[in-house]
Amino acid sequence: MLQIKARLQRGDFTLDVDTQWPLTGVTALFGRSGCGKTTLLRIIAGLEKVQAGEVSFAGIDWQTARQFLAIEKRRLGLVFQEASLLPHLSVTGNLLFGYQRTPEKLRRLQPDVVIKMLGLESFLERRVDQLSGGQAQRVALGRALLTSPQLLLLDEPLAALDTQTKREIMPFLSRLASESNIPIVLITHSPEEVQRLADRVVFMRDGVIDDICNLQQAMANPDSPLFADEGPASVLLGVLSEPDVQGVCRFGVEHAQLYVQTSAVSASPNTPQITTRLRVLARDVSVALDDPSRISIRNHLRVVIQQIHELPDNRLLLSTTLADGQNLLIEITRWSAQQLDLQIGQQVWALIKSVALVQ
Amino acid sequence: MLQIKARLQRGDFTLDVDTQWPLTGVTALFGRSGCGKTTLLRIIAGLEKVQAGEVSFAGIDWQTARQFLAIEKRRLGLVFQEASLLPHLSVTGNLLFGYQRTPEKLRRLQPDVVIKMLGLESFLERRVDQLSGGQAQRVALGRALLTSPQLLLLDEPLAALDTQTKREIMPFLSRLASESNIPIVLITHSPEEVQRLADRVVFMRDGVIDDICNLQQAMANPDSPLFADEGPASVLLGVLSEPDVQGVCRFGVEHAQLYVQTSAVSASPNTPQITTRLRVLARDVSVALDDPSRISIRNHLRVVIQQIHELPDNRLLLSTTLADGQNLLIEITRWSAQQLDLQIGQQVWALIKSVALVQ
Amino acid sequence: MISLGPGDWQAIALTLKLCFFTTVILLIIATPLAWWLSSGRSRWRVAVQAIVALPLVLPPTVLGFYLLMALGPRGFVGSSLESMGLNHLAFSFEGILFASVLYSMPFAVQPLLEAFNNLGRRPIEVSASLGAGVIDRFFNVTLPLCKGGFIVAATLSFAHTVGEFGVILMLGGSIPGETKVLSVLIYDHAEAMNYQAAHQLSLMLLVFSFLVLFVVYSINRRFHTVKL
Amino acid sequence: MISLGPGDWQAIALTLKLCFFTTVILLIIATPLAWWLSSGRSRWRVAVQAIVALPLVLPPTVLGFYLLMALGPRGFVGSSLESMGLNHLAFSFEGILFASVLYSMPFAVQPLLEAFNNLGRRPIEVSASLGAGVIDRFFNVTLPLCKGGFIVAATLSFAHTVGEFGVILMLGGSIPGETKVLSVLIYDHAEAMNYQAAHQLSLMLLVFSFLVLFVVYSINRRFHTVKL
Amino acid sequence: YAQPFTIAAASDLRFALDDIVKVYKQQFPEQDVTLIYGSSGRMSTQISNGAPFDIFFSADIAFPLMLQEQGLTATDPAVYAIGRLVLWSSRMDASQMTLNDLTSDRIRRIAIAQPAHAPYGQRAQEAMQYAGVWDQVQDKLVFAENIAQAAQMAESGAADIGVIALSLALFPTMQAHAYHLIDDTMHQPLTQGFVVTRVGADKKSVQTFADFMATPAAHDIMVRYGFVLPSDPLPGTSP
Ligand SMILES: Nc1ncnc2c1ncn2[C@@H]1O[C@H](COP(=O)(O)OP(=O)(O)OP(=O)(O)O)[C@@H](O)[C@H]1O
Ligand SMILES: Nc1ncnc2c1ncn2[C@@H]1O[C@H](COP(=O)(O)OP(=O)(O)OP(=O)(O)O)[C@@H](O)[C@H]1O
Ligand SMILES: [Mg+2]
Ligand SMILES: [Mg+2]
Repeated sequence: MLQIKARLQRGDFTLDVDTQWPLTGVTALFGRSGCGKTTLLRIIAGLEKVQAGEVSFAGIDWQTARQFLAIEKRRLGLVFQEASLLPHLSVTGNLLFGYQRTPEKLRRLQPDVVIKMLGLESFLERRVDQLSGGQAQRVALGRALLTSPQLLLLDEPLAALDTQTKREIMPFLSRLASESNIPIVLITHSPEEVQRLADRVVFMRDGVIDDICNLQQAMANPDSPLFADEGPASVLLGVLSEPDVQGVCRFGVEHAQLYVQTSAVSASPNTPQITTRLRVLARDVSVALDDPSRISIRNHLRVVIQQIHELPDNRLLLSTTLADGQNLLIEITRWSAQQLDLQIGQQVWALIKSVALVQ
Repeated sequence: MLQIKARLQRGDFTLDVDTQWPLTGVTALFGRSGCGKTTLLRIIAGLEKVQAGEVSFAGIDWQTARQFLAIEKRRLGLVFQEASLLPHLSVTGNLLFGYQRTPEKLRRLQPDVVIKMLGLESFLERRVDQLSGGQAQRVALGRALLTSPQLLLLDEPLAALDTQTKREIMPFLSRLASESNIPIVLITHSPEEVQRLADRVVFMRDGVIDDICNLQQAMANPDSPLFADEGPASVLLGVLSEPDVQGVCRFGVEHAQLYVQTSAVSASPNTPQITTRLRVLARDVSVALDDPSRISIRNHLRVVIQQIHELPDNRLLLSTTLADGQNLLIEITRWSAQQLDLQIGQQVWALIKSVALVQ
Repeated sequence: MISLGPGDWQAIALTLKLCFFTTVILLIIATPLAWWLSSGRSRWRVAVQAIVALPLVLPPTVLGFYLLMALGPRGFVGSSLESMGLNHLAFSFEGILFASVLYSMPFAVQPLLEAFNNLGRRPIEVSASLGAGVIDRFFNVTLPLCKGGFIVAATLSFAHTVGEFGVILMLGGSIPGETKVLSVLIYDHAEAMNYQAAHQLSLMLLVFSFLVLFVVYSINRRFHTVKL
Repeated sequence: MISLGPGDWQAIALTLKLCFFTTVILLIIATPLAWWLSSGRSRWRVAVQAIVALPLVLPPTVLGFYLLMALGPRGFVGSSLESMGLNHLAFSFEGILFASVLYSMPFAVQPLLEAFNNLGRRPIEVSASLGAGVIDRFFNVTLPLCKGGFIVAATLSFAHTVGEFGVILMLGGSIPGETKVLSVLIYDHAEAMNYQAAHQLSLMLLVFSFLVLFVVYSINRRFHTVKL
Repeated sequence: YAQPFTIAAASDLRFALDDIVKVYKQQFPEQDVTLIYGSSGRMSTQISNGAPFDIFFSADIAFPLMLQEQGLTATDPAVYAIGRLVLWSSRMDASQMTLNDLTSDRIRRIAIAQPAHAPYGQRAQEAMQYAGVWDQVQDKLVFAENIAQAAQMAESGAADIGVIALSLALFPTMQAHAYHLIDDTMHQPLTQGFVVTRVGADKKSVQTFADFMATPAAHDIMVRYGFVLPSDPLPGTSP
C-alpha cells in the first residue's frame, strides 16, 4: 500500500489528497494540465515541502509529522517531466549514476539490458546537450530504471517519443510492473498508454482525487476522460486459445466467442489458458437486428441492450450485456437507432469489426 | 516557397537536406526520435550554424553563402521542444515580449484572444517556475503566436497537453494556417495531430528527407509511419450539405453519398458548398457482398477492389475506388477475405461505421 | 561625537566619486570583455583572461610605482598624452581612476564571465526569435538574467576600490581634493597615531559600506530569478 | 640573468605556502558559508553577506593595525590565546594566514554564493532520487556543476593573496621565513630603490601567476559544462 | 651569547645600516642578525603590540621616547645620527636650485613625505615655511607615504623635484643626479634615535651591537651615507 495524505497550498492552487493505492502493477495518474499530478508525484518522492503530510510505502513511514526519510533512502526511480539530465556527466555517467549507488545485491536491472531496450547504444559517450529531446527522455528513463527502484514514479516519460519507440518501451514497463514486481506510478496524458499499461487509474481534478478505479471500471464509464481520445471502449476478460495457422485465436467469453487476429510474435508470449484482456472500442461495434452473412465482419455476438446513454453530437451509447454478463459498449448514431427502432431490453446482434489485445 | 539547402555534421549524425515546401497551411515534420527534426527547424530559424547552408522564405534570402538575415528580422514564431520561458519575466512578460516588439500594424493576433484560447487567464501574473509542464508549454505557444509571425515553427507544441486541451488548440492552429495565412511547420509524434492539422507531411529519417507529400498521398500509402497509431486511413474530399435537424449532413462524393454526423456547433462554421475533408480509418470499413439492411451501419458505398496489400498479422488492406474514382482503404482479416472470396476487380459494398470530419 | 572636518568631507566625496566612476567604468569595460571571453572564438581568450588578473598579484605600491613610470611624463602613456597636448596622468584623479579600474578589473571580469558562461544559449535564441535585436537582448535578457554576476562584480569592485590605497598613494600623491581618498586619509591618521580620527572614519566607512552592500544584496535577493 | 638569493627563495616558498593555505582554507570556510547564504532561511543572511565584504573596504594597513590590536598580546584574541598557553598571532605565519583568509573572504564567498544560487534545485533532486546522500551530492553534483564558481573564487583569492602586503606588513612585520612574503620583499626592494631586484621578482611573479591562471582557466574551459 | 637578533630600522638607514651590519659581522661572524626596514611609525606600533624586534633604529627620536613611556624599552633612547634634507630632481639640475625656486612655473609637482606622520615630511614643511614658499607651493605638493616613496616619485620624473633625505640622494640609483643640500638651520634637526626594546633586553648580542654603533667604524659609514653625527648625545629639541 502506498498511503498519501497531504494538503498543500500554492497561491490559489490547493492540493488536498488522502488516499491509498495498492502496490501492484501500474497506477496511472490522469488529469488535465495543471491539476496537480506532478505536485502529487513530488510529494510521494519527498521533494515538495508539505507540513503535516504523511506518506507511507509498504508499511514503512516515509514522512510523518515527526520524521522524514531522506529521499536518497527511499529507493525511488524518478523520471521528471523535463529530462533533467545531469549536465556535467555523459550519457553513460547519467545512466550509471544511480546504478553505482545501488548495492550490488539489490540490482535487478543491468545496464546492457536497459541500454538495448531503450535504444541508447549509439550515443552512450555523448554529452547530454548533444541529444535530441526524445533521446534525453529515454536516458532519463533508463537512469531511473537502473537504480532498480522499489517504486517507479514516471512523469510523462514517453511524451517526447515517436509511436514506434513508445510501442517498444511500453511492454517493457508493463513487464517490469508485473514480473519484476516494481510498482509504477505513471503520469500520462495519453489514453492509449493508460489502456495499455495501467492496472488502475487515479483521476485528478483541480488538486483533488476525483476517483480511483481499476482499468475496467474506468473504461465502463462512458464519460470517462479516458475516452476523450478514441471514445468509449470496453475491456472483455477471457481466455485466449492457441492461434491457428492464420494467427486467429478464439477468445473464450463464456457462451460467446470472438475471433482475434494476432501476430505470431505477439501471440506466443501469451501462454494460453491465461485470462487476457481484449479492448473493444464502442465505435468499432455496430448493431444488426439479425445475424448478417456475406460480410467481412466476423464477430457477431448476441447482446441485450441494457441502457441507452446520450452522447454529444447526436450519438448514442448502448450499454449491453453479453450472455456471460460482461459489459459491451456500442456507439451508434441517433439516426441509426431510430431506423432500427432500438429499445432497452431488446436482443440484437453486436458486430465487432476489430478487437485489440491489450498487452 | 520555403527553400532549405543544408548539410550539417554532428559527430556521426549528418543532416543533409535540399528541399522546398509550399508556404500554405501546415507542413508536418514527421520522423523517429533523433532523426533531425529539431535540427532542421533550427536551421530554418537560423539558430544552427551551417556552412554553405541556404534558406529562403517567400523569395527572400534568409541565409546564403554570403549573407545571413538576423533571426530577429525573420519574424518567426518559434516554439522550442522545451518550454524555454524567460525565467526573469512573469507569464505576461513572456507573452508580451514578442508582441511589444512587433510593429503595431503587423499585429494580427491580440493578447486577449490568445490568452483566452490557450486558457492562460488564471496564471498571468505568476513567475514561470510556478507553472505546470503543460501550462508552460501553452505560454510558450502563446508567446510565439503573439509575434504575429510570418512563419510558425512548432517543435512538439502539444506534447505535454491533455487530450481535451489539445482538441481546443488544434482548430485554432488550423484556422491560423488557413484563414490568417500563416504557414506552420509542425514537428509532432502524434499521427492524430498530423491528420487533423497537416496539409503536407515531410517524412524524415536519419537526417534526410525521405518523402514529401500532401496528406492524402501520405495516407494512401499503407506503410506510412503515420499509420503506426491508428492504422491506414483515407481522406475523402467532397462537399458537405447543410445539417438536418439531427445534425446529419450529406457528404457529396460524386455518385455516392455519405451521411456525416456533426454536432450543431462544429457544423455551423463549415460553410456548405466548400470542399471539406473526411477521414475514414481503414479499420472502420467493412466489406459486404450485398447491401445489408437492418444494420446500424448507415453508409454503404459501392466500391471496386483495385489492389490487395498484405499487412502484418494476417491482415489485408483493400485499396478500392469509389464511383468518382476517389480512393478508399479497407482493412479486413485474411480470414474474412477468404470467407468472402474477394478478388481484384470485384464490386463490393463498403460499410463505413464512422467517419470523422477533419477540422 | 562624530566630528568631521572639511578635509574629511572632501576625502569622502572624492572616495564616492572614485568608487562610482570605477564601478561604472569597470562594468562598461568588463561587460564586453567578459562577453568576448565567454563567446569569442579567439585562441587568445584564456591568455587574456589570465592577464586581466595579473595586476592583482603585484604589491599595490609596486604596481603604483610602475604605473607612475608609465603614466608619468617620462612614461609611454604619459609622454604620448603630453605630446597630444594633454596632461600626463600621474598625481591626478584620472590617474587613480585608471589605476583603480585596472586593479579591480578581475573582480568585475571574472564574475561576469562566469555569469555569461552559465547563461546558456537558449534565452538568447528565444528572445531573438521574438524579435529582439542584439542591444535589446543584452538589456532585456542577458542583463537581468546575469544580474547576480553584475551584482557580484559591482560590489567586489566597489568594496575593493573603497579600501585600496597602496596604488593610489603612490600614483596619486594624496593631493587633497584630487587624489586623497578616504582610505589614504585613514591611513595617514593611523600612521600619525591619530587613532581617534582613524577609528571614527573607519567606523563610518564600515557602516556606510555595510549599508550600501546590505541594500544591494537585499534588493538582489528580493528579485532573484528562481531556477528549476 | 635571474639571480635569486636565499632570501628570495625563502619569500617565494613562504608566498606559495601562504597562498596555498589561504585558498584552501577559504574554500573550506566559504563553501558552507556560501551554501548557508544561498539556501538558509535565517533573516541574518543578507547582513552576513554584507559583513563578509567589509574587511575589504578598510585600507589594508589600517585593517592590519586593527588585527594587530586584536591578535597581538594586548588584544582580545591574542591575550585569550596566551592565557591558554598558546602564542598570540601577531608576527606569525598563522596570523598573516588568518588575515589573508579574512581579507580575501568576499572573493571566495561571493562567486560561490552566486554559483549556488544559479544551481537550481533540480540537479540536487535528481541525484537524491538516484540514491546520492548529502556528502555524495555535494562532491559529485554541486561541486562539478559549480566548478566555475569555485575557479573564480580560488583564482581571485589566490591572486589577491599573492599581491596583498599592507595587512601582512603591519600584522606580520616582515620577518624573514615567517611573514616576509614575496610581495613584502618586492615592496622592500622597491623602497630600497633596488629596482633590478624588484623588476626581476615582479616579472617572475607575473609569469608564474600567469602560468597558474592560464593552466587553471584552460582546464576549466576544456571541461566546461555546456548549457542549453 | 650568539643569540640571533632582529633590528628594526627606518627606511632611510638602508645601505648605511646594511654596511654597518656587514662590518659588525666581520667582527662577530657567529652572530645572526636580521635587518628589517620600514616606517618608524609602523614599527613602533608593532613594538607596542609585541613585535619581536630587539633593537629599533627610528628616523625620529620621538618614537623611541614614546616606547620608553610605555615601558617597552630596555635602554634610554640614544641619538645615533642626524638626517639632512636635500632638493633632488631627475629632470633638472637641483644643485643650482634653492627652496625659493620651487615657486617657479617650471616646477609643477613637488614630492615630499606626508608631514602628518613622516619626520622628513615634517622637516621639509618647516624648511619651506622658513623659506616662505610653503603657501605658494601648496598646489604643487604631492605626498608620499614615506621619504623613500617621495624619492621614487621624484626619480620617476612624475614629480619634477623632491625634498628627500640626503641618505637617499646618495643611493646608487640616485647618485647620477645632483642635489641641493638644504640648510639645516631652516628646520628642526632630524634627530634619529635608537633604543633596545624589552624583547632584546637580555640578549648580550644586542648590547654588543648597540655598543658597536658608537665605534668609529660605524660612525664612518654613517657619515659616508650622508648622516651627521650627533654633536650632542641627547638634544632635547625634538618635538
Ligand atoms: N506558486 C504558485 N502559485 C499558484 N499556483 C501554483 C504555484 N505553483 C504551482 N501552481 C499550480 O499548481 C498546479 C499544479 O501543478 P502541477 O505541476 O502539479 O500540474 P500537472 O498536473 O503536473 O500539470 P501538467 O500536466 O501540465 O504537467 C498548477 O495549476 C500550477 O499552476
Ligand atoms: N554533437 C553531436 N554528436 C553526435 N550526434 C549529435 C550531436 N548533436 C546532436 N546529435 C544527434 O543529432 C540528431 C538530431 O537531433 P534532433 O534534436 O534534431 O532530433 P529530433 O528529430 O528532434 O528528435 P526528437 O524527436 O527526439 O526530439 C540526434 O540523433 C542527435 O543524437
Ligand atoms: Mg506535470
Ligand atoms: Mg526534437
